[in-house]
Amino acid sequence: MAEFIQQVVQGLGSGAIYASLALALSLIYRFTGIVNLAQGEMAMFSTYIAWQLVHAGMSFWLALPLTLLISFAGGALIERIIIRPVEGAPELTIVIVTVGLFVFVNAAAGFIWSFLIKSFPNPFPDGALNVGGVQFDFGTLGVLGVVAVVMGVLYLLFQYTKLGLGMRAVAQDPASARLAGIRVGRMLALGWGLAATAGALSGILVAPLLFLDPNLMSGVLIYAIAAATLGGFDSPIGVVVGGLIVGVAETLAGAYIGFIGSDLKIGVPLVIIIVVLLLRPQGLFGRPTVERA
Amino acid sequence: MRTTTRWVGITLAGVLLAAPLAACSQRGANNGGSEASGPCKGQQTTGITKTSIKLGGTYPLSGPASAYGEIPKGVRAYFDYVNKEKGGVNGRKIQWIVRDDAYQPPKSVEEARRLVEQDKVFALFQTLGTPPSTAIWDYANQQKVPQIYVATGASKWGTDTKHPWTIGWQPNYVAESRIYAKWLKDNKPNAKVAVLYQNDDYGQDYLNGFTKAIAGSGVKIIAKQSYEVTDPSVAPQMSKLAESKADTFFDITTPKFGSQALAADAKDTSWNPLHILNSVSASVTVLKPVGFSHVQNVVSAAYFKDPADPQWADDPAMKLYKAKLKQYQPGADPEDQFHAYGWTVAESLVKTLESMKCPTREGLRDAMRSQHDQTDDMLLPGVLVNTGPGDGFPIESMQLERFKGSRWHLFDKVVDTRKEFGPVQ
Amino acid sequence: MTFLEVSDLRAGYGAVRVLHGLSFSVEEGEICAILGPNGAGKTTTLRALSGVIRGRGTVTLGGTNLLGRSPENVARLGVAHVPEGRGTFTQLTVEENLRIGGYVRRDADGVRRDIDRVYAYFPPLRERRRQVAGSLSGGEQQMLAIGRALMLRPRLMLLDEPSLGLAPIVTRELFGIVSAVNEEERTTVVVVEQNAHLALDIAHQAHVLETGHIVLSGTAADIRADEQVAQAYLGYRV
Amino acid sequence: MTTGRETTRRTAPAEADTPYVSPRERAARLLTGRPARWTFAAVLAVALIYAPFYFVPFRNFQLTLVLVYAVALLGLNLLVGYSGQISLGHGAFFAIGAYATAILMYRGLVPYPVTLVVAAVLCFALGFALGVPALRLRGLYLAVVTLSIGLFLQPFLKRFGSLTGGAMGLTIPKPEPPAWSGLAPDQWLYFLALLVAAVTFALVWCLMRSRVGRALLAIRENETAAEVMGVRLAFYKTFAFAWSAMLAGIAGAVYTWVIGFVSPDSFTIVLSITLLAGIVVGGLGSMSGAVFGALFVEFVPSVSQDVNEAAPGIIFGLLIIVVMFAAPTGFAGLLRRLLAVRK
Repeated sequence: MAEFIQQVVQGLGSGAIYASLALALSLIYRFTGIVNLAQGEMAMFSTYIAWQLVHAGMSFWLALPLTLLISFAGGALIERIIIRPVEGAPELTIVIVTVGLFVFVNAAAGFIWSFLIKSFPNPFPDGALNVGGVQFDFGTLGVLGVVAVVMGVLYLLFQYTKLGLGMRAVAQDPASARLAGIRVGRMLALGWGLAATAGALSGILVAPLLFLDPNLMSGVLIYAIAAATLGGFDSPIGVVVGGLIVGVAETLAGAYIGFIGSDLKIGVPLVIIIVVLLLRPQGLFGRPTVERA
Repeated sequence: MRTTTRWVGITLAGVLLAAPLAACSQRGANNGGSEASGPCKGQQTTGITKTSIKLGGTYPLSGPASAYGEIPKGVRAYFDYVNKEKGGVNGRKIQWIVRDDAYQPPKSVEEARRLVEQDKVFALFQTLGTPPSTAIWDYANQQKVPQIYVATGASKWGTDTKHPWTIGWQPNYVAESRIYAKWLKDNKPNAKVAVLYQNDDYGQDYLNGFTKAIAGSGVKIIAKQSYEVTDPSVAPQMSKLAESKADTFFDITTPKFGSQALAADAKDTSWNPLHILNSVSASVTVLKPVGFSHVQNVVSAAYFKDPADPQWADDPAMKLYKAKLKQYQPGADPEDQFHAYGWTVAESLVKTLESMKCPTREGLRDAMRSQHDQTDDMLLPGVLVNTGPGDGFPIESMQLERFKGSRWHLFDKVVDTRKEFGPVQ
Repeated sequence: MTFLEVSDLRAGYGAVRVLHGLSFSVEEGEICAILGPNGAGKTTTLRALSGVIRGRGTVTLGGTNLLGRSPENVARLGVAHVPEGRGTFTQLTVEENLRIGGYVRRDADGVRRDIDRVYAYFPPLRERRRQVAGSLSGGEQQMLAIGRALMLRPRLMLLDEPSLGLAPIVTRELFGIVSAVNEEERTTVVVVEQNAHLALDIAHQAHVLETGHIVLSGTAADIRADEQVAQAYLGYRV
Repeated sequence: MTTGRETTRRTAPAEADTPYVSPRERAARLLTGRPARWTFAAVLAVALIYAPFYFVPFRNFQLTLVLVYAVALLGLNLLVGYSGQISLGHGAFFAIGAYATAILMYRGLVPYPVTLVVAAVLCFALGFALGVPALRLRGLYLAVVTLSIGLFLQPFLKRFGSLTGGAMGLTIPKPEPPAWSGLAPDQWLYFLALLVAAVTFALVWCLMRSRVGRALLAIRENETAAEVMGVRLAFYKTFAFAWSAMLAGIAGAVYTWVIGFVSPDSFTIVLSITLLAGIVVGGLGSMSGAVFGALFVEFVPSVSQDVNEAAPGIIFGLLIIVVMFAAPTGFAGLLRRLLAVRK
């Protein structure tokens, strides 16, 4: 039985990783209705910035806030320079711009910091908590904790602050928001900045476990998208729950279902998503869009 | 259907018009290669002149596998060194064109065709990856262009007989598995082995080699887990393997996943198997991020000197490599095993070029297939390059090494797997 | 100095020119109605005023120029534009819609007071304050749109066809409230309407628009009396 | 009370200016007039037929790949451009077509032209089967499902090694030119690809002018409106899905003839994303979009490599962004705007 729980814990660990990036993805989706395929690479780039600061001798606890600030500015800048010019264009055009950004950032990181694997300081203590034969690795617990905190902060920000209300309004109807005097451009830049910050945090959380290299996040991105789709893109809680479900389901299927094994386990999130989307197109926690003709 | 008839009309008109124009075409003008005269009569000399040799290679400079795009820097450093300080090979300066195939076989074929037909290279040197090289070898052999020292350890480069123009270089994965199998049979006759392998040609070649080599012995594989290159982490597989409580762990991973596996093994205090790490991930640059204290007593095998390993710090060949790399490729990090790999394979090529009887493609093909105890400064002492009529594997000997403190310690002696186990089937 | 001065206003969509030089003015505290058939350029006029589309010519509000500003900046000058289709935030609750109306204001308690004031004007909104705005009826959404505009404490309110899709009694009630707001808070209102009859009831002066030109201007009474307007828009023979 | 202003009446001034035609417009009218279009088509046909005799085999190989990608993008365009359904798994059908042909040719079961038909039928069936659940999904969700199918295919191919050759892949003999043609192998492959491309483009060209095409366009513009007017959404959307899968399968089959080697690593997610980027860059919703997209997919990566050998990815990424800035609706859209003739 302990082994089963160990696998579930392992699944939660993977799920937390997917959820951390999915939070950043859901942030941008809420504003612009598009999935930023370059979110993972932006997170990876921020992680390299943090690594560079720590490598230059700065303490981790100083480098962390500084990196988050830089990532925020970088995210806002990307929105202003790369996304704004195609703002009115069809949705797919913007998605392809993010594909271009993906390729660019990945290659740039490889060019600047090379492809050698880099270790990343782990803010959480090594070792694990051993409860009844089941090992709860501190790193994983740390990731789960931070993801829960970020989820809570985002939920509070969106539901209970004026800024959050403004963001939600811009997300739904930018034209009408403008007529109420909301500076939509600034809000979008703010949204991208926040998403970049959440992405940076995800990268910094994940790097100690996956080791830092330019392809740190490319594997995580696909699972994060699956998690957000499952949980419902427009709900921070849904996204995290979606991530955990994908992680646990995938790990258990890989471990226990013989036919699937560890190579076909990518099929598990796929099946879950198809089933959920056929039953609830807006995802588990997403709100159905109310359309009154 | 009125519209289709109109289209047919147009294409017919086109064909009639096109036929007479076929005569004057760029095509006929320049596809004739040049031939040699004298003793090497009739052999191809495209891409080679008295003073120059033009070579071409394909690497994944972009895309998910772009980590391997570092290798050309090591190769170029050696060629620049030979061209500038040794006057080239027998007086011929080496020009080496690198094309990016992003590890996509269709792109590899396209770039290989560009190198052969447009750039008119003398030979293809280093096409990286088994799928890309497999996509190219039919074309290379049909065009009778040497595809020398492909950058993959798949065993098929040596076992295949239908592609005389293509040859591998580094020890093949089956040979390396055999060394580990032999060592286990000798030292841990009833070892229970757990295997983590990458689910592609590279991983399966290792696994098949190891499975064949331990057949009929006390050593048994009791757990196997594969991972995909697109997986974010191998931690789930490692925790599954830990359940098997195997006393030996055979780790067939590429660098990033190697570090993850080493870290997962160290973190799981309840499972401390003998960790055998395949040579692809055996560079100190893979172990250092995990922390030296966590990787004590890991066993691997090597055939060339690891630049990140302090034991070779004052080795003359290593000093030369590090100096020349800094001089000709300033940005390149000398500790990166890919740079050292590139430098070493370039050295082997130059030695093979020097040993050519005829300065022709056929000459190179014959030279690469008949090498006797050719040494190479960056190879481990005792590792020699040998090929012959029945032996398509240039390097087949490696030496085991154990990681202690902050470096690898070679132990036992260099094992020539051909002598030890006979040819690879 | 007139409150809102519009002279030679030209506007259009890309190559299509809609407004061919409008000129009219509105005094402070006045309700001005702009009438005209479909496609006359009524909505375009409001959009040009609020900066949603680029207008040429000159438009001044209390002396400051409006043209060339982005909608956000025009709104921050105290111009509340209730757009065609009402611009309701369907996924936000009624109260959240109102809070968005007062988004730019700094005085939090003032905003709270104004919300109660809007509920006073539009009682149905108070009952449905927690409800998602998308589920409101057409009339309620129109009330919400006007309420949201009021939250800005606007100096000028631009209403785009409030009667669209509403039953006549609901529109009449709505116009009554607009007139009451105008009197109590001296808010200048420019209302664009096809339902000329109701609009003229509350308007002080009116202009009749036809294919991008003002063809008739005057006080509401004069316009109502003018037989050509009566025939064309009010639907009965004088 | 209002001031006693006089009711004034003004009549609309008559538009006096005679229609002035700018030189650019005159040139545009000339270029898109009916006679011009035929001469352009004829010249294009001549060029396409003459090309393999003119170019070095290497260039022919590139042009052949452009034709293969054009057919694949034609299929994707049918799905994304015409019926507005986003697919990130188009590479999967391309792979299925390629593998079907490779397996049949590897075992020498049927002459190679037949393998094209088998690939087409197989992909049509799979596309239709996938089209049914896809009905319930729209936009992002459909993209995610198709993305995962693409991801799932790779390990699936490796798993059934006995059939698919597993991770090592399959090498097959390329179709040889018949003796009577006197063509070189690369020319023969080029003409095979050209024939397939011509037939598929003609088919889709007719399709788009038929009732089906109009229904698809209606769906793209406004699904609810189309449905209200009696367009059977379910049928047409699955139809578009099946056709796009079939075209991808056909392209995959020709790919196998041209390359002669298939392996699971040849058909990664990168292929699906590149195809989608290609059709968006080329121009959604237009036949020429597929051709421009194919040219982009084939030539831009090698161009970006010439510009910066160390990190071609940097240039390729920038190029995608710049092209999207310059032509948000793709090259075809840009061309149409440049040649726009104001009626």
